[in-house]
Amino acid sequence: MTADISASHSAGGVAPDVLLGLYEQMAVIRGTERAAHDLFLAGLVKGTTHLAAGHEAVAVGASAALRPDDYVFATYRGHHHAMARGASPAECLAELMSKGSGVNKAKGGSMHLTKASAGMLGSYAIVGAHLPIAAGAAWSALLRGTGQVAVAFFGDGATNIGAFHEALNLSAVWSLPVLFVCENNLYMEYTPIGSVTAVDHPAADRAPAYRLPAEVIDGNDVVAVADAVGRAAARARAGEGPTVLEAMTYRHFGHSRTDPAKYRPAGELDEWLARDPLEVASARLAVLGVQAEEIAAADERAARVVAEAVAAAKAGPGPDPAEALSDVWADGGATWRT
Amino acid sequence: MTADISASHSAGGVAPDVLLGLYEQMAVIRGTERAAHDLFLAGLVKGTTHLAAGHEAVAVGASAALRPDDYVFATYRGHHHAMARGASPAECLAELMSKGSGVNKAKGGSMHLTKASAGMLGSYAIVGAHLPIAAGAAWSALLRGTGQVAVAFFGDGATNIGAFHEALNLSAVWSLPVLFVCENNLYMEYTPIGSVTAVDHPAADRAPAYRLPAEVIDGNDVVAVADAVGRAAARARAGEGPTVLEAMTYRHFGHSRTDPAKYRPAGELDEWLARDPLEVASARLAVLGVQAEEIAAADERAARVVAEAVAAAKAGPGPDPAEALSDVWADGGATWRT
Amino acid sequence: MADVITYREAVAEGIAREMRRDRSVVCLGEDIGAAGGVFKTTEGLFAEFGGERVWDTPISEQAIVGIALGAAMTGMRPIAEIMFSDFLACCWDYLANEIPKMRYMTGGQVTVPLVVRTANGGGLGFGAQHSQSVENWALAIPGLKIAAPSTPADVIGMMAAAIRSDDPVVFFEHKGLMASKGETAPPGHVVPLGRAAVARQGSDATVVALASTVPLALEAAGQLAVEGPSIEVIDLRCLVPLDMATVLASVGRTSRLLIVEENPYQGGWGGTVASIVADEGFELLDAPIRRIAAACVPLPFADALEDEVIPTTAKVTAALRMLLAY
Amino acid sequence: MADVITYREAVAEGIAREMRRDRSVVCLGEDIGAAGGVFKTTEGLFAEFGGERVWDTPISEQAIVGIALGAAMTGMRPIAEIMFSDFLACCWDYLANEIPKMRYMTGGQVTVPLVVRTANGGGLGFGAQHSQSVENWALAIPGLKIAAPSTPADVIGMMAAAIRSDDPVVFFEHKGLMASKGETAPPGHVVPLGRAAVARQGSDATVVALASTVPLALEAAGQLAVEGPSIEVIDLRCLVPLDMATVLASVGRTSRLLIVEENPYQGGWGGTVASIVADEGFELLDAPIRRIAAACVPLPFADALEDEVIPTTAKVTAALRMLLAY
Ligand SMILES: Cc1ncc(C[n+]2csc(CCOP(=O)(O)OP(=O)(O)O)c2C)c(N)n1
Ligand SMILES: Cc1ncc(C[n+]2csc(CCOP(=O)(O)OP(=O)(O)O)c2C)c(N)n1
Ligand SMILES: [Mg+2]
Ligand SMILES: [Mg+2]
Repeated sequence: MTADISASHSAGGVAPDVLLGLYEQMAVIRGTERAAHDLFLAGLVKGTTHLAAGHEAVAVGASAALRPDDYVFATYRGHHHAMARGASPAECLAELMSKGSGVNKAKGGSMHLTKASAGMLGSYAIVGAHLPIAAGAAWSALLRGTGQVAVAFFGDGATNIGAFHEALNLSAVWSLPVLFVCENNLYMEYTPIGSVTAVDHPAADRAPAYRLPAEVIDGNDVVAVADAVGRAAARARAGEGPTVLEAMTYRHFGHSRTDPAKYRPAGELDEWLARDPLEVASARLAVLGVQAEEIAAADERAARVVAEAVAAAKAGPGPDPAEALSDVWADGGATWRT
Repeated sequence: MTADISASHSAGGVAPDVLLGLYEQMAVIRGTERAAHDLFLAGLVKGTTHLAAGHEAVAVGASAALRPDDYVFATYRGHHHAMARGASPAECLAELMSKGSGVNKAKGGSMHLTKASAGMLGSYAIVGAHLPIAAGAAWSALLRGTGQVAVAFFGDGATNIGAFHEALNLSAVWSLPVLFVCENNLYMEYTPIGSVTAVDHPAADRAPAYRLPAEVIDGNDVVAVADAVGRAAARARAGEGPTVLEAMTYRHFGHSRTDPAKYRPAGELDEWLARDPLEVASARLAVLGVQAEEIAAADERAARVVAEAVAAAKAGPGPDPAEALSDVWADGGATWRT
Repeated sequence: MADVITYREAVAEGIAREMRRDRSVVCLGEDIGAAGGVFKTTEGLFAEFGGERVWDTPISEQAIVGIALGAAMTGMRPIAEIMFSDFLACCWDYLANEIPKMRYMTGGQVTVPLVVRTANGGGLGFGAQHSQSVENWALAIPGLKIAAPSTPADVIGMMAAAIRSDDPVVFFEHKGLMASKGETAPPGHVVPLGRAAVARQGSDATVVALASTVPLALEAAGQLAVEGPSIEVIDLRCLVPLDMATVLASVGRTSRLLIVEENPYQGGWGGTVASIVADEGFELLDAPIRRIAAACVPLPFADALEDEVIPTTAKVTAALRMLLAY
Repeated sequence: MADVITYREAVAEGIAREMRRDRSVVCLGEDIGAAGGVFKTTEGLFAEFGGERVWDTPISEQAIVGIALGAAMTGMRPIAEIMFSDFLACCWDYLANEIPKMRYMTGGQVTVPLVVRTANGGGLGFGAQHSQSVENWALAIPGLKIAAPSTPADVIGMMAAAIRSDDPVVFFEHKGLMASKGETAPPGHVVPLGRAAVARQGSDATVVALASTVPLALEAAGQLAVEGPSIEVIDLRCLVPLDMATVLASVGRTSRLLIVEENPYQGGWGGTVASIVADEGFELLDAPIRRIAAACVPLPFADALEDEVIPTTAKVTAALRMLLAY
């Protein structure tokens, strides 16, 4: 798919079938997030969740523009990235449901979904911490001469923590093949980002402080995201260093768990729902001549995938208690003394 | 002196006697730094020193423009700030020489000179750590409504650490009365700052990332420093928030201890010696009509002060061993258990 | 009977009482204002005291505690919230190198009356980066006072002591206890830092516990009491000052010591307590000193796995049985 | 006789040996390149391996270890230098929350073969923020291996083991030992992590020491030997894996244990060692377990004050005399 979209771009537009595929991917993610929400309310998901419904276009658009061997680093709000990179909805939901069949063997949980075999190198629950780590994967790619890029996705709130600053400066100085993609959804938890940040675009407006190129993009338009990420990745692979992208988007649910998001001004959610990434893609599909039935069929396929994933996750085994004491060390164990 | 210099500025120039006073202050600091260097070589100063010879104009110029109740925070290279704010050369040298008569009772050492009674709230040896602390003093001034400002002096190297970023953003958002004054001496230890920083002016070029005003100033011209600090302090007191100043300067000695500074390109030191803050001030004095004899007299007075300080510091008592176990807690003690 | 209050409510109540009596007390942290904090432990403060005294911050842990330090040095009594104690790692330089050393390295010139509050501990399925019990991190740093209350009344009383303290205090609020209820504290209630509480008297063995492990120890003691053995439970309440007098006196009576900690065994605070008893209380002991602590692994997500790792009543009971049988 | 080498030189030698055999080993840190590091512990590496493998960084401790982590996850074996161990506090999130938990919380998907090297310890008059011994900070974090060699040969052998380890290792190089000399290590010398060394055999008491306190313990043992008592000195070499088998076996022979640590008593690593012995070795003991550690204060600047705070040979000797007289 990667090759397809870039090809279609250079051809001056996205091929309808490619875009329909992206649409379906987003629909699967949306459905899985809804399912996660329902499962949480039903008491089947413990701990916490941070749902990415609304953010799908960022993950799917970026993944479409990346190589399979590229590296992706996400936050605790990372279900969409895990799935966009190839973790199955079933193994993600199983992880949320504390199943041994979870993608992290129920040792990580919602905030730490990881699919290393697909280059999805983790979800990080300490805000901003993964930006230097992503830079490190990029450094490694440079040292090994593989042409891989690393992408760090992070929230608007992450732009005020020190690790952001250190990562951007060092990546710029070393000209690392890393993309810093901010998912600006206007809020850090319950606080509007504008009230705690000195600039309007917390990521893009800071890029000049590191002499980096930046772009503010429509994070709800999967094509716009794929396009921008594709260009930034190409620059990175060409040795031209990092790019900062700030994707404007919105989360449909509250911050986490059962947050009712009362801090949002009336009408704001509706405005954004009108620009739902699925709607935006639908509209693009219509323009490209894709029939409503084809879109409905994609919706149905996605719904089926989600339903099967829920069933599979529910049916999964509980974690093996022995797992509690494994995987600390590379030898598989947890022995710290003789 | 504070009032004088601002008055003279608004009058469109510095009064000769005021400038001569600043010159003499700088000469005292220079002499004290030279003495510290010699005492280190003689084995009378233990641990380490980071001499500020060459940076005098930043400290003296800033102090001249500040109120006595303003707060100053410096780095491990902070002798000049301690003295400019009123710590005596004798108590500073005594501290370096591990004397009980040291300004920190020999518990701090060269890197931690502090004179709280003069608003000199410490020298910090973890790069960048004091920027948020200075912001806190500014916040406190705001909360107490005192009109005080806080000034953080830091090196060019400090601009790449996370605390810099966090401090500037929060200070900007809260519009705190704090000045961030970078002493850009071109090097972080042995590495040219340009080789590890993405922008040319590591402090000033980043101010826009926090929507802060910035100025690059001649850090070897005591008048230029006083002028810029005076204006920034006035803005801060007027509720207009922080300012970033980047003072270009140069250290005459190596980074610390006996560093021969071989990493400097040939001729660089000489170029800067030609712009020695004392020379710059001398030249300005000459223009103002101050006679060479008056300057020589100031030099002599300064030399006498330094000689007396060295003698006094040498004569000071060693530290009371009981001091090792005092001053952890506000009750004066160090008891952590019953 | 006195009013009942939750541990969570006690935090806000404890802060509010001090804010009413001392205008120099101010709060800062992420989402602590109108939102009332993610654990609702600052609920009502913004409404009562306003934005002049309750400040929302960006996600900037270093700035939060750094600013609190600067304010404390210059006449204020700030209370900084670090949302989860795991995030203390993001501002550890301030906790390890700045705050606790300020007074000492300036030769006593500077006083640092601040409180860093933080939600601590596991048991809620928050995973490896949101579940740690890290009082032991603070214990490694001379110059910090360390409070970790286990009851609502102690939360209020120790909060008062912490805020009034002229020394920096790290105040650990246990996430697993937030919903627990207890008597509220009478007006003016202050629990001096550094006094352990004998939460249950007993004569056959001493259990030393802290925060979340206090209810575990009490439950275990209750279970064993049915069978006969009488267990003394000491709630340390603080790690610094550390009330070893109470611990040693108890061991003097019982001759047996079990320490129950939520932090990992390696580097846990119980090591310090055990080593003092193994030295100064050596002759009091009739049995080995036992420690029940978390396994030396990161905290796993699934409840079933987390239970394997952190102390449970069953593990405490089993350890006590072994100790009593020695 | 074998060649003599300083501890400082051994660091660079140990790194160089591994860089020669494995191209995936790369170094990064502040001033480590052409300048050779502020302690000259990377001297010669830049000249031999060039800027492609020895990278100078800005003052960005979080970026340094964060980048090392990302590189380690993707096929490299980075060695990150944190100039003074006190500065680990500036990147503690990576040491506490990221590096050690990565493998576990991903269910074993990710391997983290990295080394964080750092100059540790006091005794040089560098003051409160440049003198701490912080191996105990790392001990509080499951998932980190902890090396702290005391001799040049061990530096080389343990550096080899650390770099070859597929687990993250924090490697403490003691500032006070930098100038000390000892035999160099033969080619291919590897000292497996987690094996303590019996630095001196003895039968009357066991001293457990680490890094700088090893020479103190040996000196004290030497002084006492003149008077008769025979002291066994164990150089732990690592805190994780912790070789308690060697310690317990020694205490089994001597019945007396003194632990000598440079970190403060409160929260010190000796607490963990003592508590294990007080539990598993309880019946072996004929005397209280003693710990000589730093006083619970920040490190003062003046030599005369620093000597009051950190362990000295005199303090070790005095403690041993008391223990032997018990
Ligand atoms: C260092 C740190 N501080 C605070 C938190 C608590 N926290 C979790 S998510 C969050 C808000 C993050 O906002 P943003 O970066 O915009 O991401 P979003 O949740 O909107 O996707 C906060 C404060 C954290 N996880 N890590
Ligand atoms: C967090 C931290 N990292 C590294 C150091 C070691 N160090 C001390 S001074 C220094 C260079 C600082 O350069 P700069 O900020 O330009 O100040 P200058 O010494 O030139 O005045 C370094 C790296 C430190 N003290 N703190
Ligand atoms: Mg956000
Ligand atoms: Mg500099």
